[in-house]
Amino acid sequence: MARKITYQQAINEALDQEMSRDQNVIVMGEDVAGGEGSPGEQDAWGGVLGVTRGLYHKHPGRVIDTPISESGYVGAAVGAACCGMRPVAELMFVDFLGVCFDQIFNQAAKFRYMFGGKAETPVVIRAMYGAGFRAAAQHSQCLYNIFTHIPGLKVVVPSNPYDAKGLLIQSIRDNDPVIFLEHKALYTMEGEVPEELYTVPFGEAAVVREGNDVTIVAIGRMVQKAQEAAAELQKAGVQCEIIDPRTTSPLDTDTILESVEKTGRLIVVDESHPRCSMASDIAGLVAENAFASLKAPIRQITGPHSPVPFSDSLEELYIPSAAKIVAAAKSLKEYR
Amino acid sequence: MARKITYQQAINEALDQEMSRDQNVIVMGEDVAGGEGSPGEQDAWGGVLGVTRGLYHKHPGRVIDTPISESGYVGAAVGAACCGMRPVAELMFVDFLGVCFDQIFNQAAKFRYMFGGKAETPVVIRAMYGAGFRAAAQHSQCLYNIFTHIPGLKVVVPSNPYDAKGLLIQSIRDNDPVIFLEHKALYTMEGEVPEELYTVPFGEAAVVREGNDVTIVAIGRMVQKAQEAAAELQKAGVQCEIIDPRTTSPLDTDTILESVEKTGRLIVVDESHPRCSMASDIAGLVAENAFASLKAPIRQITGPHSPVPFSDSLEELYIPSAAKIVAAAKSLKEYR
Amino acid sequence: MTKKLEREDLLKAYRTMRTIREFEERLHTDFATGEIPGFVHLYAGEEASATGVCMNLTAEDHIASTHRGHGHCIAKGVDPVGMMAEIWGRTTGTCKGKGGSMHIADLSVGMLGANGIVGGGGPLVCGTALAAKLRGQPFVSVCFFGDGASNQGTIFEAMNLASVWNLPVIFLAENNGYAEATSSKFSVACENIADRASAFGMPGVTVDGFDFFAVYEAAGEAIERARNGGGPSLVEVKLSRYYGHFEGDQQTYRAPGEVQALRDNKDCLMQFARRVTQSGALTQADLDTIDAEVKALIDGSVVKAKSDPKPSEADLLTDVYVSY
Amino acid sequence: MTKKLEREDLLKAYRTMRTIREFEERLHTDFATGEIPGFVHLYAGEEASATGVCMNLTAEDHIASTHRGHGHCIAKGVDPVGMMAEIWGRTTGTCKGKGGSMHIADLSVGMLGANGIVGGGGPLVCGTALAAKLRGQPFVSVCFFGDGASNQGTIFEAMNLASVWNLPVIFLAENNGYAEATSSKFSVACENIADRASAFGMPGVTVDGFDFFAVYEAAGEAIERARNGGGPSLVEVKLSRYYGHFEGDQQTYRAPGEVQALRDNKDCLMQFARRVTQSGALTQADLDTIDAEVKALIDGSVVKAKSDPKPSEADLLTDVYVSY
Ligand SMILES: Cc1ncc(C[n+]2csc(CCOP(=O)(O)OP(=O)(O)O)c2C)c(N)n1
Ligand SMILES: Cc1ncc(C[n+]2csc(CCOP(=O)(O)OP(=O)(O)O)c2C)c(N)n1
Ligand SMILES: [Mg+2]
Ligand SMILES: [Mg+2]
Repeated sequence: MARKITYQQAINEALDQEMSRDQNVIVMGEDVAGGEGSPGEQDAWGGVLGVTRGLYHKHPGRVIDTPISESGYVGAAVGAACCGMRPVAELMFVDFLGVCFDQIFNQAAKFRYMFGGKAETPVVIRAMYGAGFRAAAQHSQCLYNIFTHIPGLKVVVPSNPYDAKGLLIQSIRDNDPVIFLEHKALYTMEGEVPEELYTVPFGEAAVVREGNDVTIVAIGRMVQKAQEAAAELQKAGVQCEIIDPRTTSPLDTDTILESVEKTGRLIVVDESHPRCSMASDIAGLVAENAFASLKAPIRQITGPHSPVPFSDSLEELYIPSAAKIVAAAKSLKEYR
Repeated sequence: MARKITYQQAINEALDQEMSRDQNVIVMGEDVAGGEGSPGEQDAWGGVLGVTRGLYHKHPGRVIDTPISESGYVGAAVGAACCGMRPVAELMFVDFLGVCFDQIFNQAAKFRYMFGGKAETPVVIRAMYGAGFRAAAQHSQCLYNIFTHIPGLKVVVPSNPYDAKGLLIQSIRDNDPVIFLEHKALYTMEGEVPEELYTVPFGEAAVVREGNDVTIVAIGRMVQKAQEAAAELQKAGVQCEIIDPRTTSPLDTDTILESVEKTGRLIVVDESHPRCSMASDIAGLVAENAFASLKAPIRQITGPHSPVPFSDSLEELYIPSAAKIVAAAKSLKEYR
Repeated sequence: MTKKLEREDLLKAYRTMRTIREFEERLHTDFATGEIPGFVHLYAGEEASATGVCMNLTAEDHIASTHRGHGHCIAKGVDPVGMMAEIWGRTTGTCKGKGGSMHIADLSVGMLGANGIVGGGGPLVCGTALAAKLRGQPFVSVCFFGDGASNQGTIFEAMNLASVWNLPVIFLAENNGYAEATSSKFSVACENIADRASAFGMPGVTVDGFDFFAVYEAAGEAIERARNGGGPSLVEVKLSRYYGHFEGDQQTYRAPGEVQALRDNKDCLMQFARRVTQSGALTQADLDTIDAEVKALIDGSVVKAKSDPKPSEADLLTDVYVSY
Repeated sequence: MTKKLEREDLLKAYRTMRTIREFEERLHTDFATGEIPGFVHLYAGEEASATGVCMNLTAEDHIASTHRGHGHCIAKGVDPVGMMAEIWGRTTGTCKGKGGSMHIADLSVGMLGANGIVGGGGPLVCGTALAAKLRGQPFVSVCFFGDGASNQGTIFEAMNLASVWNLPVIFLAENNGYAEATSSKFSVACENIADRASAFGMPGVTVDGFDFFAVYEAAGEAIERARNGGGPSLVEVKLSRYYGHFEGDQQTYRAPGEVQALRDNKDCLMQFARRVTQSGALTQADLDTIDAEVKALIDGSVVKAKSDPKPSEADLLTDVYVSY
């Protein structure tokens, strides 16, 4: 598997291959079909950053532009899923959940339970998240915490091209509603990705790096930061184990707990705001279930309790840095 | 202060007195003015459960009915707050946040920061939350976690009539956007409430009961369950300290940490779903900042990771019980 | 032209309306005893709407309903016995006791669910209609919603979306004059809800919702157009609910005598009975037989519901996901 | 009748339009160098809309804007020097560098903010208008929104709410034919956005958005009506953006030559200049003077922005709350 493609290409390829395999898979969203009704080139766009580009011509009629009516079309995706389609709806920026959240959390997420198990809602909602684009407070949020809180949803946060493809294919084939979140700063990341179809299962964390001193659980793009930090820490004699949960719901609690049982120290790195976050979620998990193994306080490294600032000078301070992870790991190692 | 009134009356009184004091205070929501345009009795309703009843006649023109357009009127409240009004918008059930969340979390919550400190948005959004009414999955959620996650919002969860009045007055006078959550099962709770105006400050937890063995932090209605459990535990020789944070954002971290430093044991009781919850938030706080004092794992007692079921038989199992708290406290006390 | 109603159709229509009425009247009585849990929003008085619409539909067509969903469910073919058990919170209920009155659904008969969220159904039917369209199937979808819901953003968005995508959707506005205690004269900024159709490039019509035949015809026309690729329509039916917004509501916001006058002069069952017996299409005996059968059915459903088991701890965490 | 435009008014209108144009052209040039951070949505081509509307407003009136907000800001009186600094992410910016292009706001001149959420402004202006109404003040509020935004639930809800509450709000639809790459012919299910007014019981009108005078008159009429308690209106202006949805967009979805033809034949500044010089109301020298002054202003703003400081760590956590 020597072929390298980007995270963005991996997502496009997963959509393309799944659409070819299963006629029930459809893609809908704003400009995903390139701009319906416009007089110029067809498929001019492919969503705002071009992720779906090319699908329009390959899968006629199944790549569908929408008006700017997120409740309308996300709900339509949910409804279509109820009768056996496998819609992939693009929400562009996850920050826009506020105009369509009801259809996700009160409708899609709850149907199966409320209806006594008599519904399946295999819808996928793709959205971009994360800071780093100088896109300011309404286009830079993480918000996976909010989805993770909601029973009935599954939440996927791939950190690399391989996982992006395999997890997206799994998302489409999965019979529950899935929120698939793509960090915009990862779109250009390259990695080895098999050409064939494959799935990465939900609820199975990746142990990205093994080590005995400190466990670092990192979400999405933060896996990169953790790797930078681990390389640095290696030089200082601190061996990090890095765990990428890949899905925040379901969460692979076993892999996390086993690692902390080995290392006795935990850092959680989560780009989102700190309160009621994945960082606290995992910290709480470990404080309850691996307490006896803990040799030091659990450290949460997150973005601050503030909106995401615009200016690059502030945004760089906002995003959790490798340096912060390094400092935390060292202090944990030295903790007595 | 011998007068006893209910939680619901305390809320009504706070609104009434604040409206009398400050002409900028207005109340808006569905049926809060009793049913605009209807031919029968005026002020027939006062919101769906009658909480605002009577205000309509006392404060002519300032108790305002709305169409069923939550984005519209919640956003209007936000806009009015931007020019100095102090609107109290009623969202009826907090479960409806999904149809108006954008106006809350991307608009109201972020204005001040995005605008470089040049805006104040003193809006209050009142909503009912919680299980116990056989109201099923779309009318029984807690969701304070979601608001707590969002920087720029303050989140208030009064557990008794005294706090309900004082915290609501504080909410109205506060210059930031406040989410004021009323547990529907507490509306009939009676308690001593002063007739005069008073405020309960944000970010100051109440130590509801003192004890040396186990700290129980309980949110909203769960304070009652903790008290039941503590009485039971007392008999078994376990002394509980119960902390009611009263506001989840800001959170009085000092009081919680000091208590755990004393007891060495922590249970968090949170009616909401477990993932990315207040339970995990407080567990994470303590695991990071009072680690050295901990003598036992931190226990989280929450509703399960499932929607709220309808049938009373299931809903009773769903809601965290005093019995679960008792069992957890005993096991912590015995933990070696 | 909508299909002419034969004897069998008329019997079915009457049976459906009577079943809804009996179901709701019985719930009204039983609710007063305090035994029925939760919120119950009764449809009594509005039977001609659900029935007139659903008589044009098959099990492959979809409907989305509201908090006031019992009538839509029964008209679409959901089993009233299961519904009653559901409302009583029993494992034998349509949703195994997990949903209750506000969430009764049965996808096997194209019933997408009552909905606790006002306006929630609008987007959903765009999806079921889209599925039919993409698959080349002649199935339509109907979204029932109230006058209050007509002001919810989801409904507006759905109407535009259905039009833009040229979907086989009927937006069926049940204008009963009130949303909770609030008058539709206040909350809807235009004269008739049907006037909003033109804003979304679709035909709109307002009909008398006490008249089964008027509803049947108007909905039938819209449904036929949708089935034939003619796109969405907005159909407004004007009608009234006999009981409060939910059980317990004293309705003091209504004019004194308002409901009684409607019951006496406009009642849909009364009008239907008069018309079919006067025309000779059915006899009073036909109707009496149905009345008796329906009464027995509903009585039986209550007896069964009361004695059926409630769900137990083992059920609490099942069916959150297909797999997790 | 809207106020007759005197010489000073015409000079002001021209200066406003020219300032917007110069501001946007300069951003277009500078963006290409890669120095400007984030997303920038340019308003060039649409100047007559913001200017024609805001010439009818005072600082006590409010406007809500969109992601394409620079023009609305300048027309409402926000200082372009602060705006430029904001877009460059400097502490001297209108929002101290924390907001950027998509969030420029200045409540001191009634500018409620550009908005990163399409349709976000609709509800907000209902609030500012309600405040004015409750206080008995003659202030109006204007919500600018695009053809794409016209399909967002928030806008529909706001139109109904403004009508139901009889608020002094003008819904100002800027129909530039595209939402990102998607045509308004596809996304808006009726012929003109203004056709939607009747669904909300308000007057609606469509005007040529390249013609400052047409916008000024139509908006002026609606604003005067609102000021006098006559309630909300929907005003649609048809116009075009010269640049891509955001900087970087190659606009291949547009017809070849589409923009050039508009620039050559319809440009609002060109039309304005021709009309005022031909009528003798202003001279070419008047306009040239303004052009030179504006150019100097914008040049200066860029020089200043580039040399102004960026915010530092001490600023990261300030102004999240008034107090916490
Ligand atoms: C989004 C949302 N807002 C408010 C409510 C509370 N609520 C339930 S029913 C109802 C009134 C609905 O009125 P209408 O649409 O006219 O239907 P009707 O009850 O008359 O059948 C309201 C406000 C809700 N369930 N969901
Ligand atoms: C709720 C929401 N959905 C989608 C977007 C992404 N978006 C930003 S601008 C835009 C197009 C807006 O089109 P229109 O309203 O016509 O305004 P224009 O850009 O033409 O000025 C879209 C889809 C957004 N910012 N917010
Ligand atoms: Mg109604
Ligand atoms: Mg546009």
